[in-house]
Amino acid sequence: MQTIKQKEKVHVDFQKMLAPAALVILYIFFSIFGKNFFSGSTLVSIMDSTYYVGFMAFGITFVIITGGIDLSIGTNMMMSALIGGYVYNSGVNIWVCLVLIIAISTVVGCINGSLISRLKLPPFIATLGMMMMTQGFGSIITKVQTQRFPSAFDADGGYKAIFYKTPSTPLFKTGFPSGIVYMGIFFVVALFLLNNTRFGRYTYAIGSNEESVRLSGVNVIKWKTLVYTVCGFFCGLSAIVYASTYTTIIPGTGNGLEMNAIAAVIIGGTSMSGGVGTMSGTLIGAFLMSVLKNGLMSMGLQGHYQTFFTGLVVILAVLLDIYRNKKAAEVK
Amino acid sequence: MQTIKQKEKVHVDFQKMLAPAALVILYIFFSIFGKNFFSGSTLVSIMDSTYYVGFMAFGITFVIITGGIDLSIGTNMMMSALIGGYVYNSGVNIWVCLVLIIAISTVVGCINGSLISRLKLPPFIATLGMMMMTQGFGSIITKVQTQRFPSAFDADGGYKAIFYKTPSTPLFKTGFPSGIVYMGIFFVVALFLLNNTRFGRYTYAIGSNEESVRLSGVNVIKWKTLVYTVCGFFCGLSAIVYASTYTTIIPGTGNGLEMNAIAAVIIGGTSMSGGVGTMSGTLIGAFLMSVLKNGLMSMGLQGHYQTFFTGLVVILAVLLDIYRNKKAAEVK
Amino acid sequence: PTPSDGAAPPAEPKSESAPAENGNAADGAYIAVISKGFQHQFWQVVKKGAEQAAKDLNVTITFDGPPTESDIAIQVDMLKAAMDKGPAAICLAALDTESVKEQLNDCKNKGIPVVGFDSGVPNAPEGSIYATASTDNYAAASLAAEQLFANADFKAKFDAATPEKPIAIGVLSQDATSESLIKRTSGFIDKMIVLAGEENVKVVGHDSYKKDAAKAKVVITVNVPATTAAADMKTGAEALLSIENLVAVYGSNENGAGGILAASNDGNDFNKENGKYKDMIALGFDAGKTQRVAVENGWFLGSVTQDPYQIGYKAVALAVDAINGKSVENKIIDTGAKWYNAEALKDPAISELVYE
Amino acid sequence: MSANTNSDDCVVLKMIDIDKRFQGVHALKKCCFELKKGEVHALVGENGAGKSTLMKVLTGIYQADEGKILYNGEEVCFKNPKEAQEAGISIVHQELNLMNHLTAAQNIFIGRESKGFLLKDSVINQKTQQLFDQLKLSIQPTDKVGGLTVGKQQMVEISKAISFRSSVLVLDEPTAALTDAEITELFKTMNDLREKGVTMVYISHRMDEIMEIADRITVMRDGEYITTLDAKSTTLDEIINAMVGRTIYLEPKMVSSVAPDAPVVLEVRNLESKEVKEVSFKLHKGEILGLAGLMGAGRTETARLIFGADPRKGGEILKNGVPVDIKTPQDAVKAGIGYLSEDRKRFGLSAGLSIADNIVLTCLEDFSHFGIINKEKVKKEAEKYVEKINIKTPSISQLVRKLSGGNQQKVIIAKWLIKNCDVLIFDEPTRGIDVGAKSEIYKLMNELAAEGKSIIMISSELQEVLRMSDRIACMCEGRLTKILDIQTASQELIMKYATSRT
Ligand SMILES: Nc1ncnc2c1ncn2[C@@H]1O[C@H](COP(=O)(O)OP(=O)(O)OP(=O)(O)O)[C@@H](O)[C@H]1O
Ligand SMILES: Nc1ncnc2c1ncn2[C@@H]1O[C@H](COP(=O)(O)OP(=O)(O)OP(=O)(O)O)[C@@H](O)[C@H]1O
Ligand SMILES: [Mg+2]
Ligand SMILES: [Mg+2]
Repeated sequence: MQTIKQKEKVHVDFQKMLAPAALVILYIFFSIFGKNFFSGSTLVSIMDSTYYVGFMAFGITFVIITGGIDLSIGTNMMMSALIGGYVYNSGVNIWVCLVLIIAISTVVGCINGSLISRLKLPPFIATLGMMMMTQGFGSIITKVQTQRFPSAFDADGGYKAIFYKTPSTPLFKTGFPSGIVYMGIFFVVALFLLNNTRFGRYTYAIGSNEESVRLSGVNVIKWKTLVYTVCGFFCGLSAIVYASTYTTIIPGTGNGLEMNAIAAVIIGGTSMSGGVGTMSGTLIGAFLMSVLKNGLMSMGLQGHYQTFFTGLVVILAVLLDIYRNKKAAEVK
Repeated sequence: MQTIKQKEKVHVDFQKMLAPAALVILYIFFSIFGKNFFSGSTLVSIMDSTYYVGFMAFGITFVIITGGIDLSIGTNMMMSALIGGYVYNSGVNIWVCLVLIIAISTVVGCINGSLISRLKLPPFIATLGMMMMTQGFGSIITKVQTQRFPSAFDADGGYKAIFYKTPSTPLFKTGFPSGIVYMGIFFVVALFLLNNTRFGRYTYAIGSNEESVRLSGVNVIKWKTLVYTVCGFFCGLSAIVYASTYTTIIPGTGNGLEMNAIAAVIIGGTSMSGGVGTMSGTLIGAFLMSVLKNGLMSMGLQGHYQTFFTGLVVILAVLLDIYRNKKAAEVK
Repeated sequence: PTPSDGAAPPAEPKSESAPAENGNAADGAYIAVISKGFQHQFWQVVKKGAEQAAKDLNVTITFDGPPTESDIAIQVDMLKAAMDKGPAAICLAALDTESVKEQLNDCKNKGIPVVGFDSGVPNAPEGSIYATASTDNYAAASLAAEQLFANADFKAKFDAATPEKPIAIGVLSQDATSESLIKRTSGFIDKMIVLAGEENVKVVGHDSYKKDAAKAKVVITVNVPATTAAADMKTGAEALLSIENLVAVYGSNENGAGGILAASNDGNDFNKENGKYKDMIALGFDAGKTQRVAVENGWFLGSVTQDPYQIGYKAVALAVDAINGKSVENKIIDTGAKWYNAEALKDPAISELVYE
Repeated sequence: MSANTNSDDCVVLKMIDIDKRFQGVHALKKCCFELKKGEVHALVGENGAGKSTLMKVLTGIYQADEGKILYNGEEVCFKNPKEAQEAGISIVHQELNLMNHLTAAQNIFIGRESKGFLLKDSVINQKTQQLFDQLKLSIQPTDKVGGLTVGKQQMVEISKAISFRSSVLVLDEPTAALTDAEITELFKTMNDLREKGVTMVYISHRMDEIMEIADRITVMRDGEYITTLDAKSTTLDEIINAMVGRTIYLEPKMVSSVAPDAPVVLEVRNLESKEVKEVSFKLHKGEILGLAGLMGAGRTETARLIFGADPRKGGEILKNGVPVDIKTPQDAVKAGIGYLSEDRKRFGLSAGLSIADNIVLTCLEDFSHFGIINKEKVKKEAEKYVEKINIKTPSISQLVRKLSGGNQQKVIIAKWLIKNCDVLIFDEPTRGIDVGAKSEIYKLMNELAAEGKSIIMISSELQEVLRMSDRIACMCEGRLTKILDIQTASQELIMKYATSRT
């Protein structure tokens, strides 16, 4: 008994180490072969491009652990940012708009959750429909006009110091990347939610066997709705960091982003069939994709190589996972 | 027993009638309220914009009936067209290029199938990876150059007469829309494949209970690979009609199109959980989306309304389906 | 300066101002060129011009751009990655100025000169842009309106039109978000309003361009399709072509003209003898093979071309100037635009501008 | 018996020293098995003894790690079920393995549709009809399998196996979902086949069936071959001893242990739904009420109605004399009612979670403050229950998936014990559980009743009902036909009321 337990532990550790190891190896690889890759400014660029995908990925990690999917995260995020920007541009205080952004995306998440848990729509279909609807709705509200958030030099630009980057400081000449703090805080929140709360426990339980949870007297409809709502909330956080980082929001965009977030979750080892997954895996998955993106650019390979290699990494990550589990089973 | 059976029959007929009825109602609605909607040229436009989505939808219907998904159809289609165009522009005969297009997309389908059936990757993940890879690969091969196919009046433009539109004839001043014949033929092929062959039977059977099919001594790996291969083949057909209709193929595009095809399949009543679905439902779903698109335009509503309403229709279609089945179950 | 006189790359007059021998500082320097796109022929010619300039002036460049013209985040990330590589200068065609303001500021702080090209970086913060090589899109688009108004067929229909029975003009615009497309659409519309008289023109369709007139003889409909995908552009064009009393249709960039071409059997339907739309006048912007053929055959009345080669060439040349510390008097270098029709294409000077 | 007349020289099949390991489980240890032509050979053993695995090795679903199989004197090694079928060996699996969206005929002839690529459904429909006629089944070949009752589905599976006209037919617990009538028909068919010289392997946990149909009995324990007995000359005790190697808890109940004045804890009046008609009964404190009936009598449905798992059309539920409005399972749990479903895997467990997480799932709110879980408290309580009801596991963080069936069932019981419900509904608590684990669960139920909890026990095994219940409610076609006292109840009486169709 003792030996079996030990072996299992080694196996788990190995599993946990693989994604971080891949991240480190990639980083070293690009540091050697990329142009000027090993530098503070590249590191900041990597973080910058991780933020908004990262928040969406945190949110959808809950959903995927329940065995569901949310295709609407990208367009939900963009729509909230669009409407927020629209309201801001019609003269409302920027902080009110940021709160509004979160409110909108949370409501969309809640609608998704209700369609799925209460009206029993399959998640793929409900969120596919919602993806199209949010994309269209953002355009309708803004009359297909690009929305601009205040930039750092504008009077209202102060919010960027919190969500993206502080003004220039003696230590950080181009400003301290405060976005990493913002993301760090909500990573811890997500981690805590998933591992230490009833919400998190029910998330895993529903993913493992929903009917058994229902027959245990748990209000599955409520908790499942909440899972999608939390996912929507994280889309709102993502929308804020997106607005801070990129300032300009274009109507009709956002679809396709969900696939990046899902790819990060998958690379992080969360299973699409539910019940299994970690938040730290997702974080690493998101960073891995950013390192890949910035690294390939530093090697002079254009955007499409990044698309290609991300696809390859997704497939390899899961193949490795399958192979590893098989191997581990054989050893036992 | 007798009465139950009869009721069931009425129910099935009702179910079969709903999607066509919705199509007809929408068409009449737009004919009344749309500007110049009820005309031969609009009808041709509707057909034109159905072709390429239709072929993809036919292909993915097989996949969805097995309970799988193929996210790579849009990018696979574009990549095949891109490479075909690239080879054409480097001087190869157009017909050879068309065959090449089909070959490429079929191979991609086959790779998808092998990843899924042989290496046991979940379909969502395998085809998500493949979606990114094909998109990137098309750009890499063509060096991100737009590829142009010969237009109708070029020396090589003759192929358009078969796949898209004939030159002007006495009866059809703007040319006979031969694309509808091309699509019609392959609709019948798809219909026949699904309903009258062992391939079709195994498609349903795998979607219903894969393990049972395997235990019955059927080579599930082979047939499942074949399902994705056939889906790839239909992407090739789609690529040809796309090239004929739009002449210009832009690298880096194609993702997002899969969602239109999937929406058509869902509107057509095929279940995402496998085992259930019809080819004619898919055909109607594809036309319904085109009618919606052209109809909203004719009412002066711009593109983003179309996105919104397509999403709404997807959700309503499935809600109705759920409600109807519940109702029918109660009657029984 | 007329754009046609500099069409042949080696004879580029501006390059005299940056000869390699007195520009040692720039020798072998690395310049990052970030465009708005990559896939269209237009950008390929820009790239060709930039590469030729790099060769002539002995610098190295990388040329990159986002997959579509709405991928702002991707362009910003590209710009950041380019800055991280420590280039001597950056050439930038911004999708949206606001989104890159901070990066421009960083460039300024780091001392990396930025040169705008194509639509440039309009409204950039003071001093962050060294110079811009671009087309005056607003003026270029008004060329199309002038040509349409000068057309005899159109004039006859315009004169015959009444507020009760107005004539219609369709405008297909790829999107309503990028500066250059807004200029090209509004340049056309505004010129039309000036020519036809303010009281005679009403603009409908898209909210950005809406204009009401009580007794309009001309109704301009602007259509912005759902996405920039070819299929949606075609549907948008078809919607325009089915408007009652439509006399003319204008596509405000290569993709817009492409939509009209796709909806008209590659332009054949505008065939003046027996085409389905033989009474309609089609106008485009930019070039590309199909469009060129349509113009050559007289199916399209004509089109406006920019000089993408010069845009690319001058952008890099300006960047080299910036590295060498030269000062420029004129911050905006117009690379020119020309109207071309079947007649004009016979002139090699113009024909060269119209890429395939 | 034909099997006994020419005994030794007619060995059709011999499995010698078969060894098979799964991840960490040594499922078969040098196991042997022998079949003679034309016999019905019962294979018995506790849960997890390796019966199904042995048969799966035989039919090519698994490959043996070691050992050899001699079939008609030649060594064979089937790589897949198809090869076995072609050689004349087919199997009816323990779990239903049908394609619900396909018709009966399409299910039966899956993989054998036609030689070519095109289908001819009329041919297979005709063949299927013949098959059904032979088995006296009232199923249409064109019926969608998903719409059939579980019993009929099982018969479709059996028809499918028979349709191969195999010389060896393996039936792995075929009767688990059949009605008595169907079992009778099945046994008739098996006798017919035996006459035709077909050799059959019959796996079941129901000893009475085995005594009725089998010629010889092979007993397995822990993956090992124990012995082969002749059915005619052995006793039940002998078999059970061989199976478990220990005596078990078998005392039947003679008198009700409930005090006559015990208060009524639960009362249902006129429960109505699609499957249930006007069901009313009372449940007293400390009572075990057996719910007997044939498959599909509506017992599970009644339980699910009380528990709020399915929508109720009419009727009232009173808890301690007060009407309670139960619409969802959480209402029922709030009212102190717990339900252990008949299908552990589908409804009972979150197999991917640990034992501790499963145990506390019903009352997570008691282990958390403002939604934050007190992990220490969870650990302590879970360990307490693991010890109390003797769940065999290395640790409470073990995934439930890795436990054996009996231990899984105990986890479910622990789940409801921790919730401290005073009414517990056990639906088929011992289905598919071996004799040893069964007796432990019986003991547990009696202890619970003694503590003052009230239990409704649904069971299809009459002996079990008679052994455990204080009163027995009989159901037939959705109606509650009779409530019997334990003193008066007998197998015959129960069957009478379980079949008193209106
Ligand atoms: N696919 C598998 N993977 C891992 N372990 C398995 C697998 N199949 C069976 N086992 C294990 O092998 C052992 C024998 O199982 P088997 O199903 O053969 O028992 P059985 O005698 O048929 O029991 P039951 O009466 O419950 O059907 C058990 O411990 C079981 O957990
Ligand atoms: N999910 C379902 N869908 C359709 N019919 C069902 C369903 N569940 C049960 N039934 C049917 O309802 C009737 C009552 O079934 P129920 O399960 O309550 O019977 P039971 O007495 O508990 O029998 P069992 O021993 O099979 O559990 C049966 O005819 C059964 O086939
Ligand atoms: Mg078994
Ligand atoms: Mg039951």
